[in-house]
Amino acid sequence: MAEKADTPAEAVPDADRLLLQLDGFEGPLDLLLDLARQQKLDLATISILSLVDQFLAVIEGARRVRLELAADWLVMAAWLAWLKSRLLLPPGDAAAEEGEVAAETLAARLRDLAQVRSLAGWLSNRPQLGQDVFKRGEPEDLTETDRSKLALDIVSLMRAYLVALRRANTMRVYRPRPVALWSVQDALARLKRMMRSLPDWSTLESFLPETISTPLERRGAMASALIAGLEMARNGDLQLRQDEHFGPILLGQMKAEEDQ
Amino acid sequence: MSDTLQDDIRLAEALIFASATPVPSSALVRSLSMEADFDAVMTGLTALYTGRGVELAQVAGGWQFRTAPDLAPRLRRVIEVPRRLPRVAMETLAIIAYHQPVTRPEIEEIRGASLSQNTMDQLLEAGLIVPKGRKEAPGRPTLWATTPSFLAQFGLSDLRQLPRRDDLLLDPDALAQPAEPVSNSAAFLLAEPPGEPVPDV
Amino acid sequence: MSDTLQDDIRLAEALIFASATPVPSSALVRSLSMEADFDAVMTGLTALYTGRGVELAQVAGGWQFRTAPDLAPRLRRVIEVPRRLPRVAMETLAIIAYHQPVTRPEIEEIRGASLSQNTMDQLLEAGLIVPKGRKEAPGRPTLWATTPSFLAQFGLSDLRQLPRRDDLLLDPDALAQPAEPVSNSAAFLLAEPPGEPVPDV
Repeated sequence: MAEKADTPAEAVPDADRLLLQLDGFEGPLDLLLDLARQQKLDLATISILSLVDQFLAVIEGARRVRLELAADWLVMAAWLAWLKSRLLLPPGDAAAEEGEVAAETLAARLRDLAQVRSLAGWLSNRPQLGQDVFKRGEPEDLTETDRSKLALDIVSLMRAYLVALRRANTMRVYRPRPVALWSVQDALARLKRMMRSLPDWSTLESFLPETISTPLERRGAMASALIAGLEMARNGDLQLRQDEHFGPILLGQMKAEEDQ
Repeated sequence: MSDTLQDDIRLAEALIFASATPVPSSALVRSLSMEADFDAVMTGLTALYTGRGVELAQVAGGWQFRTAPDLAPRLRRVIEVPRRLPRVAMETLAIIAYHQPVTRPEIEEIRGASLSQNTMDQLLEAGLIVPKGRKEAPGRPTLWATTPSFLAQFGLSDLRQLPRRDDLLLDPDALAQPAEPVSNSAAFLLAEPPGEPVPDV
Repeated sequence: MSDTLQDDIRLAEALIFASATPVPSSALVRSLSMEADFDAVMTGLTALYTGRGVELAQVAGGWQFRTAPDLAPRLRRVIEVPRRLPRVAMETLAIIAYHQPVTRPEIEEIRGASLSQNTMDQLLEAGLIVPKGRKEAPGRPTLWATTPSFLAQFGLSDLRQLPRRDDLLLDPDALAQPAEPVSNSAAFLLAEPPGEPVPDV
């Protein structure tokens, strides 16, 4: 540690140049690194202590020219002054240990920054694409889009179905279902046509059409058939007979002998 | 070949390669060395690329490198971007799937909206539906049914794999909380479309 | 050279030539013939372009043709080039390259100076860096990392091609004689950045 203390600070540049220099640095760490680099010309090794002296000398010189020096420079100067006081203590002291640790931290930070510098330089020296080397200016697009296939999935199909059904439901207006009852006109035509082919005294039911299915239709058809029968009986086209109350109504052909 | 000629060929090669547009002969001449024999340079460069995967071509604007035409089929990358069916077509297809064989008026009745011939044509062209006889009714309308291709496209082995209509037609409120496994219910249909098709059941 | 090899070389040549970005080996393998010996194909292709105005380079995990570096001065007379990145941007890029993913405060800490938004913008615009999530720390600062474009721009095949941090600055003498504790010495700061790019591994 002895050789550190007596390492003389390098000649401090004159104040004006110094200020310009200070503006050229990216903060105190940058200046420290630069000072360390400059030392290489004169010394085989550089100690943190001599680095501190140089930094403080630069800052002191700068302050003589411009009092309102940026805060970060002054903070670094104050910290380095503290570090120097610790490094000058005899080894073994607790405060001296503290100084050693702080010096190590500073050295590590300078090392990191130096690494970054070196890498930036290394990168800058490589041939850069778009600067030194160039890629093909007119690349060819070899891709072709095929839109012939369909994207189909069950979920979309189901959703479409539900949408369709819901739409139909909301649009459907209530309309009473038309009841297709067998009319009296239908019954008249059918009775006239069938009278010839059926045996005498057939029941009214036997004249009803086969297509009738529901009880309502059946009752309606019966009523139509009865009215048609009564109408024809009135015209003398046939005879009606009911042997008992609520018994079957029978239809007979009009016969001459029974006319009396 | 002299070193200078070699050098000028290299420069011409790099210039044409890096240019975003065909390089006019005049621009090349300006860039080459003073004593360069332009024709010799271009002849030399053309020779270097003859029969290769990349060729030097002289087009309207000047000189240009192009991939060899005979390689085109092997270089081409086809990207499939499947189309979606329009909504009307999807609804129609769904109705035919569930009600087949079904006539066009019946489809319109179920959808509660009229159907354009164009929609039917889309489904026919895609091979998803096919006419299947005629209905014995006034006008004898054509009956429509789905095709085997329909099954294949939806990843179904047969029509019974479609979700049952009864499962679909539940009260939507009841669907919100499916008591049944999803595969048997249509609850998932009410959610937003999932990113991926539902796996085959 | 066999016809098949010749044919595969042509195909690889055309594929790489046509592409705007480096072509990964895997993409080439897919396109070559089944029996192709990939290494033989690429060796053959590299040999074809050695010493030419355009060279085959392995960058950013793929293959790309680029103009020969020695032609740079003559090409720059014709081709317009963007301005080089300023020193601050290069240093910031170097920090991100070594420490990625890294936050802006960490970058400032290493440089011992604050970082202007302009510098970050320059790197972002050039596509050299990209945000990569956030650090789980107070304020959740954005983490930054380099991009494949970074590799392509500096002709690196991957990040491992960056010089090892120790190799960059340790003075060989200091390494050989660690007499003094490193903490007290700044000898390691004195090594000049290497002027020559590190040869490809």
